[in-house]
Amino acid sequence: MGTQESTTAGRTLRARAAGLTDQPLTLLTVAGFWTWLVVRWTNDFLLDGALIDRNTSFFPTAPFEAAASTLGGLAASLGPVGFPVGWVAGFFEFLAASIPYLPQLATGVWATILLTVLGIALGFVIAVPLSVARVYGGTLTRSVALGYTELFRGTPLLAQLFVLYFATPLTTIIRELPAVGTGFIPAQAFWVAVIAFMLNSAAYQSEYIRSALNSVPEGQLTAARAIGLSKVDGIRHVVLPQGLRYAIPGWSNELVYLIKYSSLASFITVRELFERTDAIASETYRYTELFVLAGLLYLALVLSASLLMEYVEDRVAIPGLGTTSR
Amino acid sequence: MSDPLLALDDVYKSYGEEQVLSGVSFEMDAGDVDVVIGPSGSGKSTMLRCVNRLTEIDSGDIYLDGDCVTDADTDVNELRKQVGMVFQDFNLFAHLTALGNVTLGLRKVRGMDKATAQEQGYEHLEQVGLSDQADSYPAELSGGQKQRVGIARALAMDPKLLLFDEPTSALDPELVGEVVDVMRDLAAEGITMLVVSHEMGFARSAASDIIFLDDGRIVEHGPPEQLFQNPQAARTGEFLSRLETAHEEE
Amino acid sequence: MSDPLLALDDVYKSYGEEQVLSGVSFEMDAGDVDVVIGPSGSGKSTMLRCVNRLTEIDSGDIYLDGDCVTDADTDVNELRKQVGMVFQDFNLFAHLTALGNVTLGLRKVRGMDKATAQEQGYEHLEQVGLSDQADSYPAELSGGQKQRVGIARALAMDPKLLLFDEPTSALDPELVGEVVDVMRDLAAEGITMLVVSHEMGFARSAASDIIFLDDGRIVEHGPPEQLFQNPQAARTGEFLSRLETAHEEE
Amino acid sequence: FGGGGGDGSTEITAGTAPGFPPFEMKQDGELVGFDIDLLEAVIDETDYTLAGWEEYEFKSLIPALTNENIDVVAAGMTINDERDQTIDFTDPYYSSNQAIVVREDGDFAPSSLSDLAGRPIGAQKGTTGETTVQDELISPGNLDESNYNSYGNYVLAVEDLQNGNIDAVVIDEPVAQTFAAQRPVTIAFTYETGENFGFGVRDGDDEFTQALNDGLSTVRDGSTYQDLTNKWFGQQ
Amino acid sequence: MPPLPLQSDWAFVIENLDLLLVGTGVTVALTAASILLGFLLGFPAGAVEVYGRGPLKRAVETAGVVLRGTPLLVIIILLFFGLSVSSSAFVTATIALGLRSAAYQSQIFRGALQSVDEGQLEAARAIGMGRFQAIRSVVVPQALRRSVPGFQNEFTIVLKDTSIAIVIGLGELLTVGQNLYQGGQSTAALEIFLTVSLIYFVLTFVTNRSLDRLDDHFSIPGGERA
Ligand SMILES: Nc1ncnc2c1ncn2[C@@H]1O[C@H](COP(=O)(O)OP(=O)(O)OP(=O)(O)O)[C@@H](O)[C@H]1O
Ligand SMILES: Nc1ncnc2c1ncn2[C@@H]1O[C@H](COP(=O)(O)OP(=O)(O)OP(=O)(O)O)[C@@H](O)[C@H]1O
Ligand SMILES: [Mg+2]
Ligand SMILES: [Mg+2]
Repeated sequence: MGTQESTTAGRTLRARAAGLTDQPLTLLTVAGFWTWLVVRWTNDFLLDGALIDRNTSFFPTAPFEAAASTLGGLAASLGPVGFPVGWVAGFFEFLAASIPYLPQLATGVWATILLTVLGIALGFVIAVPLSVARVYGGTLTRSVALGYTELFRGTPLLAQLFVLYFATPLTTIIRELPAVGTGFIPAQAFWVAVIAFMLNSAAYQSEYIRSALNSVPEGQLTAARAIGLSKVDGIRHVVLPQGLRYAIPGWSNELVYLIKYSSLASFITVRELFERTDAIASETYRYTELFVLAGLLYLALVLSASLLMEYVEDRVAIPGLGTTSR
Repeated sequence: MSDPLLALDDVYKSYGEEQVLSGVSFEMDAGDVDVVIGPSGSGKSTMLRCVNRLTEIDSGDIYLDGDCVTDADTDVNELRKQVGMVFQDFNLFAHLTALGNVTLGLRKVRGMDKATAQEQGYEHLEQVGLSDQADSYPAELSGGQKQRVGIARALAMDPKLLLFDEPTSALDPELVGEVVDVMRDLAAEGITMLVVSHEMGFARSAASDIIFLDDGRIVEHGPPEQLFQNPQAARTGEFLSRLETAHEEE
Repeated sequence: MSDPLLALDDVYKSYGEEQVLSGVSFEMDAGDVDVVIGPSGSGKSTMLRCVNRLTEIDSGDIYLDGDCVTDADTDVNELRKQVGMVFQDFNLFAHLTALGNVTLGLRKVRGMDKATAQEQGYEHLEQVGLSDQADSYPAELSGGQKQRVGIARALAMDPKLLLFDEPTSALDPELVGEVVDVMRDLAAEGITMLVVSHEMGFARSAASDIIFLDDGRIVEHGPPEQLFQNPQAARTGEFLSRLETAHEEE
Repeated sequence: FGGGGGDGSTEITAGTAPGFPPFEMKQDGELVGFDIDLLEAVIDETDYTLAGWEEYEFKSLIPALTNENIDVVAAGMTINDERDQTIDFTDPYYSSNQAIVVREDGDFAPSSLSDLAGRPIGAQKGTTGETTVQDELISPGNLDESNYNSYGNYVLAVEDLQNGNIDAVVIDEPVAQTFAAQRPVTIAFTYETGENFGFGVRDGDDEFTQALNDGLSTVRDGSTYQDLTNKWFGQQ
Repeated sequence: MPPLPLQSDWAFVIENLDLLLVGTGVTVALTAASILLGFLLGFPAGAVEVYGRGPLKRAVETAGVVLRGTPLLVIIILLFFGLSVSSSAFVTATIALGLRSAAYQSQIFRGALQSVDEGQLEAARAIGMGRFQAIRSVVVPQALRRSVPGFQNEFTIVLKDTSIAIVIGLGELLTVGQNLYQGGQSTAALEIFLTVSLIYFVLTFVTNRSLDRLDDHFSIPGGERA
């Protein structure tokens, strides 16, 4: 399978998003997005709603409603040429309609981020040994690692979530653990989702890392062994530090995937961004506004991740190693 | 006299069907500089790699300082601490600075603390005239500088023996000189070196012995004067004459 | 006498700040074989590419068979049908067989039906001695064979003029001969060729004129005997002498 | 698709959300249940013909109806004000209350909604059960929002109850009775909401609504309604 | 511990295998239709990103970023309940999966087009081909071959993501599986999901191997494997 190729595709893909992140407008949007989130979370989680009530938006709807109706009237009076004004009016209408839901969605964004970050970080811990086993392992470890990867890449994430939640005793076990579901520690469904994302993402991450390890020249390990490092130490101190840098572009891609696929956790009752949106929509029937809004929030998350990974890549860049994004 | 520092005794090695080394035997004493020459594919690299067991031999024995190092129970990592190696295409650790390349072995193999390792690392970079490039990454160095870091890295482990596999053949002609100069200095300091190289200038002026390998066998082995002026085997003369014309043109 | 087949008149070309061609003028008649030599970066490739307008000139005129081809309203595709080009690194269409490479232009540009195109294609492969490799893909051919397909591809369009940009410099030394032989045959057949090449053997035996380009200017232009035996400009002599030593070594 | 608007076209498409036994569920790949039989019987009494059934998640039914993907909803849907703002309902065809279902062998035996405070509980997304939890427990502050799980489907909720992930499910009474019969769960108490089920129709589809109401009363007046009740609720 | 729904009920699964196979058919049809739509839109989009300029190029790029940055779940729901592009769940799912796939396929093709050596285009121009024709006869055939591995990945991604169509009630494989154990006749959840997963696994495996074959078949002799 074209893993090498998919890494390249990943790289170009992310470079695309990076192209957008070069634009000051995008940077500004992402900065605004995070300011809002952080203030919102601080108010809701830490200050217990001290600044503003938990369910009240920071932004008033009235001005937008007013703008929308004024512009709507204007568009109507302009007749057929009024359609651009009509669009702007529609945009304000959209803003006015979505603002009341922002506080609840911000809570969903928090769960989405937590889910993604934990999933990818824990997945990474599994992915590294998996990929090393694929590249340097013996027949047995290699086939175990391959079997794992094929299994998780060959079945839908949704099916994995379902099996783990409804068809295994996982929830029972996690539920019995101390502290789960108390205070700010989420209940078992969230942790089952984390486990699913961890297992699934590990399979994908290991593929990216594997092809990156393969692109470290063989001579590097030979040279490491020649100064007396054992094979394991040579891999640890020489091959991995290089391979992981090569893996960053593909890995960033996986991060973006995970942000989006975290929405599937709603199927097992995790109250992340999609679930929140869906819940509000099924009460209010404002599907279009809410899901456009959710789409924009996801997009902001994805752009943030691209920016972050670009920064990480710059930070760990070493002259002559891997692809520097610029 | 004491034991030779390195002795190969009837070493055989094949890859599948292909016999690469066929009964190679020779000895070298501490302080010797032996230069191995021979046509492409004659087994020079293989012979070198057998000495520090990057390649395992099929039969025969290799002794380092009197100890048989080809026993199954030899600790290869221990052996490799005593036998440094310099590669044709440098193989510098691409993610580490020059200093990092030199100190990695000191820290992770010799277990030195960072400060001591860096101090020693600097000394070795000094030895190859590169202390001012300590913080440069491999990609920022010229070929000659890379190879000098490669030499410093090998020296840092304080080996009994240094192996060089065509250390200058990946270099642009104008950069060969700086590396050869460093090797000449090392020879003068009495470091034992086994060098695969066709740098005839170096061989003439620094080699104790020249070993001519052809098709996995040592065809001729003797001091440079003898080999160059008065080769015993017809094959040696032929090879040398081709070497001369090729290199004169540079 | 009739018009020259190709005439460059005071051609200028720059890339940004860099002046690459500075007032190049020369003429060649039908049947001529002109060889362009000059140091790297002197503008040889650029000059060639200007002729079939792969590169656009800044000022001056280029005439093919009496028509000014650098007019804005010249159909470049029409022009390129009349001026074939052979590239340094072949640029064979990787997804087509040798025959496919030769016939693509015939079919898609000349609009021939498949059978006729293949018939003609075979003839051109024959002309470069490759009719037995018609069904091989580029990756299955040696460098020399690739370049001969490249020549056949250019010939197939039945051009008035063939441009060659260092057709042998990407080839292993032992493969140069077969390509030079084909070019010599073409010259003998009376095909007009403008060749950038430092193959002095070819230049001596086949060139009508040698053009020495340096820093975007034609420094000297004349028959090979004159240029080689009695160069007018000091710069020419110097360049030629460096060329001789470099090539003798091969 | 069905233009239930009534202008000549009489083919209509019905929508439901299986997984709500005995009202609607899938058996052997077939859609069956009280709602299914009843609506088909009602439509038989009208000039309309049923083109077929579409299956959705419960919460998707109203959007599907307003988007004209379907023309009528038969999914044990309670008539309430919120829904009435978006769609219309036929006359009630069934009365139900909310049952609070717990594990049979569990030691948790609530007897009123206030006993549920602080317990993890579940309901199906977009149902009256969810509204009850919202209005009676979460809004007054008796239940932390994080203790409420909302499911796409009752079966998943009951599954999770059996798994022990939640301690109670708020669910329509007849459905609860079916589950209690089939699974190791039991009805702890019933919360009187006096709610009525109706068929959902598009706002303004008055002609069609009227036809359905007429059909419904015909069916109720005859023996069909009783037969169906016996068939689907009889075995309790 | 409370009882787990783990009663082994393979018999139930086997009884209903025909239903699962029908769901598999829907899944396969949905995958095929979506990939096709993705190709029809994605290939030109990729070409526009490489060879286009101006507002068209920017529009295509932005649409791509938006589609790639939004979860499929959101796209499907929005198309179905928000914009109501079609009353048919199958059509909506095809459009959602197809649009998103187009956004990814455009990147695959963009990369492949860019990876074809510039000399190829130049050589084609040098024998008198127009730009469009040179791209069509020389660059595209090579780029298509090179995009096979990326395409292969995309294929499996779409195949697996068809399961998300469960939200709009499309009777694909996962929906059928879910309905089976929610029908009240059996609680064989684990058995059903394992079977469903196995079917997906077989589908992806078979798809991948067939695409490998296809790749071999179209690969250029002696040339790099696509
Ligand atoms: N890992 C290997 N597997 C199989 N064959 C090998 C391997 N390493 C070397 N050989 C073969 O052994 C023979 C000797 O190789 P070796 O590299 O020792 O030659 P050499 O004298 O160093 O040549 P050169 O001057 O080209 O470096 C060659 O024919 C080579 O193909
Ligand atoms: N597309 C381009 N953009 C910018 N500069 C260019 C371009 N093509 C050529 N040049 C510059 O123009 C000068 C002449 O290049 P040209 O390729 O014509 O030289 P040349 O004589 O063919 O050299 P060589 O022998 O190395 O092929 C060089 O300095 C080169 O860097
Ligand atoms: Mg060698
Ligand atoms: Mg050139």
